Amino acid sequence: MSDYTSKIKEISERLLKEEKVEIIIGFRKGTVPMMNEPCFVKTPEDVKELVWDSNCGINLANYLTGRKEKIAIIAKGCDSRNIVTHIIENKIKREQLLIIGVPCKGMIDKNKITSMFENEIMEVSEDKENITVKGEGFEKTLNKNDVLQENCKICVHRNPVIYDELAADLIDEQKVDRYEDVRKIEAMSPEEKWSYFDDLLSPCIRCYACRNACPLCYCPTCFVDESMPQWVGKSIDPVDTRTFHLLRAYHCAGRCTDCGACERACPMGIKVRLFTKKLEKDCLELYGWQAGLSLNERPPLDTYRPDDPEDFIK
Amino acid sequence: MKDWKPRIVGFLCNWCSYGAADLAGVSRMQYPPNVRVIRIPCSGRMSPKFILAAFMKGADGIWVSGCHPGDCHYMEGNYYARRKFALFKNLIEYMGIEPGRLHFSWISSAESTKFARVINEVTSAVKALGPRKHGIKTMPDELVKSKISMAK
Amino acid sequence: MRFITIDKNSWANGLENLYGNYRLFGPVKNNNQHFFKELAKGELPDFNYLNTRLSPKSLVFPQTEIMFEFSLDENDEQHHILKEINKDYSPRALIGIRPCDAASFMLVKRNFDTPEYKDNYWLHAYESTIFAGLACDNPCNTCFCTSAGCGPFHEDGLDLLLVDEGDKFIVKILTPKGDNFINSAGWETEADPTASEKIIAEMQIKAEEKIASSVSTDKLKNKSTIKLYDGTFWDDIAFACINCGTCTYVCPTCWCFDIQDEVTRNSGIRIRNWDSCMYPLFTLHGTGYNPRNTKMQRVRQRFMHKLKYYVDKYGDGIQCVGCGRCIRLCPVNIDIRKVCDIMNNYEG
Amino acid sequence: MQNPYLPYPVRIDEIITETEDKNLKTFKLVFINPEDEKKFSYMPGQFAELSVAGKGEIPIGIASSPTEKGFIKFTVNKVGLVTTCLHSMKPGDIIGVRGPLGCHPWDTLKGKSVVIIGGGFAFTTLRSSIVYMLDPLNRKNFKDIHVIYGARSPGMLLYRNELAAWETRDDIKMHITVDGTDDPEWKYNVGFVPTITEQKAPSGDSDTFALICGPPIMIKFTQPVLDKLGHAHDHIIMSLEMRMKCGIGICGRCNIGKEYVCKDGPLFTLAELNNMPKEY
Repeated sequence: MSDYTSKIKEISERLLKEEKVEIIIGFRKGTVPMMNEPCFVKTPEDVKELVWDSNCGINLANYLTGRKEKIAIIAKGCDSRNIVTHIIENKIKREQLLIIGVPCKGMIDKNKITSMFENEIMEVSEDKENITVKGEGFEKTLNKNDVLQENCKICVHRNPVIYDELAADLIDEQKVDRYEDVRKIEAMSPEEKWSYFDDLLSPCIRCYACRNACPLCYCPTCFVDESMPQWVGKSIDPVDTRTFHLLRAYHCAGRCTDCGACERACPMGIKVRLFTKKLEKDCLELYGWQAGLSLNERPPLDTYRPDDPEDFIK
Repeated sequence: MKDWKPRIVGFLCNWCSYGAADLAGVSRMQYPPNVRVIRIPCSGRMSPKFILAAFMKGADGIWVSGCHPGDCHYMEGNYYARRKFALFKNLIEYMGIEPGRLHFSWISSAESTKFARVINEVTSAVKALGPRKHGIKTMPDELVKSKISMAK
Repeated sequence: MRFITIDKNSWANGLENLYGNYRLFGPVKNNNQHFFKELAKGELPDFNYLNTRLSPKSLVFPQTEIMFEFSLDENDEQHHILKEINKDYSPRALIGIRPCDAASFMLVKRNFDTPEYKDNYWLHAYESTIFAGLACDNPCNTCFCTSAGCGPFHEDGLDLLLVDEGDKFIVKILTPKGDNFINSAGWETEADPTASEKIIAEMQIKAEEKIASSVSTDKLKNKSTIKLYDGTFWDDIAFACINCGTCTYVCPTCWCFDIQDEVTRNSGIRIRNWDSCMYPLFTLHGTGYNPRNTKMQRVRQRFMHKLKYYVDKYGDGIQCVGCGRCIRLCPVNIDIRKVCDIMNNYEG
Repeated sequence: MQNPYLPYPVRIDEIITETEDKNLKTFKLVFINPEDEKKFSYMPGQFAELSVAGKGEIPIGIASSPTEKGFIKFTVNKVGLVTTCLHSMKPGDIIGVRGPLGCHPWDTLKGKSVVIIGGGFAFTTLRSSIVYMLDPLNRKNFKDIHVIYGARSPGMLLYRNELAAWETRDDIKMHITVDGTDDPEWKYNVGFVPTITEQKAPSGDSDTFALICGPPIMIKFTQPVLDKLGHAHDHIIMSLEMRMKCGIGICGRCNIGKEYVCKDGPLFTLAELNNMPKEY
C-alpha cells in the first residue's frame, strides 16, 4: 500500500503547488489500529500527513456536501460513485473537483478482526495480501481477503468510475453474487422476517452513526427531527427504531452505492446494509439501475418508464 | 375473533379514486365499511411516512389508490408514485409486514364497480390475516409494570 | 478496612444467595461484545472481558426513562395533569463494573445532585445500587484512566472491589453497603488485611504499568476559557466528525438528555431520552436560530465541556475517566487524548 | 423529596390576544391547588416551563408581577409545537407550570435607578418588573425609572392599556416607540430602540442599572449606545435566550461556557458576558 500512499502524496503535492486546488480531502494515520482519520490538507508541506491503506473505509464523498472551494478528493470505487450521486443531486459541482481515483482492493473489517482475538490488538500492519495482527502474547498473519468488510467482498465497482488522476493501475473487477443474504431473508415467512429484524435491531442505540456516516444523508432536517408532525418517536422503543431504519434505508433507495459506511460506523455492529441492499437489488431487478455510474442518467426515483412493472397494483 | 372488524386506511387520489368512491355511494353499491378514507391530491403526494404512521398507530391494512397510468391530473405524478410504491412495498414486506396488508390500485372516477370490487378484495385480504401482531406502538413495558405493581 | 476472599467454587453459590435480595447486573457476552445485563437466576457474569461495549450508565440513567404519565380523556377527573409513576428502586447490584465506570458515577452525580435541585430519578436509582467493582488487570490500548484521575484499581464510587487472583477473588470491602452485600451472599472467609493490601498493591502497580497511553491535563485549569474557545485547532479536529452521537452515547460521563411527550390514543407519557451535543437539534431555537449551528461548534462544545467548562465549574477534574470508549467506537477516529493534549498545550 | 420536573396543574382563566398579527396571546393561569401558588413564589425576571400534556414544555418569562395575587400570566408567541397548541386552547383547559426558574436582579437593583430597554415580545418580564416597581409598597425602593420600549408598529405593542396608564404617571418616564407607522393618532416616538435610547435614556452612573431584553439585533445596536451614555458593563443586565428542556441546569443544552442560561441566568451583566464564549 505504500506505493499508493506515495503516489497520492505526489499527486496532491503537485495539485497544491500548481494551485489547481485549494484543499485535498484524504486520510491521515489513525491513533488506534485499523483506523484512519479523514482529514484535509491545504499546503504542500502538510501532504506528508496523507496515507492510504486498507483502513480507509470512510466514504469521503460525505465531506463534500455544500463545499464552495476547489477540491481534490481521494476516491475509491464507492467514493467515486457517491461523488457522481453528489454531482447529480447538486451537492457539489464537477468543475470544483479533481478526483484522485484509487483502484481499491477492499477495506478490512475492524470488528471482525477484533472479535477473532481475546486480547487487545496493539498493532496491525499489512503487506499486499496479508494482514499481520500483534497483541500481548500473540502475533498472527491473516489473508486480507478473509477479513474484508462484507461490502468489499462483494464489490463489483472497485475501480473509480470517474477520476482525473489515478493513484495506481486499474484492477480487474470481481464477478460475484451480491444478493445471497437478501434472498435468504426474502425466503422467510413474514413472522420469521419480523423476528429476524427485531433481533438484528435490538442493540440499536439510535446514535444515528449509520445515517451520519452516509454521504446520501444531507437533508437539512432529517425526518426523525421533524416535530409537526412527529413521524417517529425518539426513544429506543423497538417500533420507533425499526421505523427509523426502514425510512433511513428507503431514503437511500436508488442512491445507495453499498459503500458500507453505515455498517462500518455502527458502534453496535448492526448489519444495517441488509436494508439498503434489498432496495439496491430491487432497483437493479426492476429498473436495471446501479447508483452512481453515470453523470447523464437520472436516479430511478427521479424518472419513470411508462411500462414500469406494476403487477402489484390492482 | 369472529366479531373483529379490521381498521383499514384508504388514501385516495382526489381526481379519480375519491370520485369513484362518491359514485359508488351515489349508485348505492354495497361494500364493506372498514375503510377510513383520507383524500390526497395525487398518488404522487403519497409519502411512505403516511403508511408507516398509519401502521404504527394500529392500522390493520392500508390501501392507496390513484389514477391509471397516463391519466394523472398532474401528467405524471402516478408514474413516479408507481416506482416509489414498488420499492416501498417490497421493503416493508421484506421486513416482515404480511403481503396482504398494503394494497395499491388504479381506479378512475368512472370505475365505481372496480372501486367496490377492490375495496372488497382489500377488506377480505386484511380480514384473512387478522389483527396485526407486531409493529403497533404501545405504552412501554415500564409503565405496564408500574401499573401492575400499583394494583398489587 | 475489611478483606475477605471468595473461592471461585463458591462464587455461583453466593450469587444465588444474593438473587432474592438484589437485582443482579453483570457483563454478559452477546455477538462478540460484552454488555451489562440483568442476570437471570443461575446466570453468571462473564468476567473474561476488557470492558463492556457500552458503559453501565444506563442502569442508573436509562436511555429512555418514563418521568410522568397523564390522561387526555376529558372524562377522567385528573385529565391533562401529569402524575408520577411507580418505579422499581429495589436494591440492585452492578457486579464486575470496572473502576473507571464506577468513578464516572461520581462525576455525573455532581450534575444530578445539586444543592438547589435533586434529580429524583437518577438519585433513587443510584442510591439503590451496589457497585461491586472488578479490578482491571488487562487494559485496552485506548485506556488512559491513570492520567484521567482514575485507575485500574481505583476505589472511588465502589462499595467493594473484587481482585481476581487465579482460583479466588480477594475482596476489599469499602462501604457498609458493600458489607451488607457480602454478608447477604454468605461469603465469609476473612482475609488478613495487611497481606491482602500488599498483594493488591503489587497487582495494582503491574496493572498501572500496562496502561500505555495518557493525557496531559495539568495546564487546563489555568488556561483562558475564551482563548481555548477561540483556538485555531478546532477546524482540524472537527473536520472528520460526522456528528453522530456515538461518542456521547457510549461515554459513561455524558449526561445530557431531552424531554419528550408521547401519546397513544387517550393516554400519554413524558419521557426523557439521552440527547447529544453532536446533534444540531440540541440547541436549535424555535425561531430557527442555532447558536451551535456548525459541526465545528458542536465538536468544540463536547471537548470544551469535558475538558474545560467542567474544570471551570467544579474547580477540578476533567469530565472523563479515561475508559477510551469514544476512541474505540468513533467511526472517524477522533481521539480525545489528542484533543486533550492540544488543549493542554495550546498557547494562543 | 420534591420532584423538580413535576409541573403544578393550572387552569387557563383568560386568554387575551395582544397583537394585531394575533401571534401573541397572554394566558392568565390559576393554580388548581391553592397551596401550589405559595410554592410558586417568584420575582420579576424569572421564567417558568409551561407544560402541555402530550406536547411538551416550553420556557416562558413570567409576565405577571408577584404583587398581583391569585393568578400568573404568560405572554406566548406562536412558534413551534407547544406554543401552537397553547394558542388553540380555550379558557378552562388544564396545563402545567413548573418553576419559578432562573435568577432575578432585585437584590442588586434595590435603591437604584433603573433603565428598562425592551423590544418586541421580549417585553413580558419587563412588564413584570415595571408592575413590581410601581407597586406602592415597592416604589420607594427605587430612584428614577425609565422605560424604552419599541415594537414594529403600534399594533404590535404588548399591554397597550397599561402602557397608556404608565404614560400618565409621573413616577415613571415612558419612551414608547415604533419602527414606523402611518397612524395619524400615534402620539409617541417613531424610531428604532437604539436611536430612542440615545435620545432619551439617562447617562450611566454607579446608581443606575440598565435592564435589556429584546431580539439579538436590538441588543447588538443598543449596547454601543449605552457605552456612549457611560453605562458601565457591570451595570448593564441582559436577558439571554436558549433552547431549554429541564430548566434547572441538569439536561445540559443551554450552557454558555460553564454557565447554564436556565439556572445561572437567564440574566447576565455585560461584564459577565464579556468573559464568556460568544456562543449565544
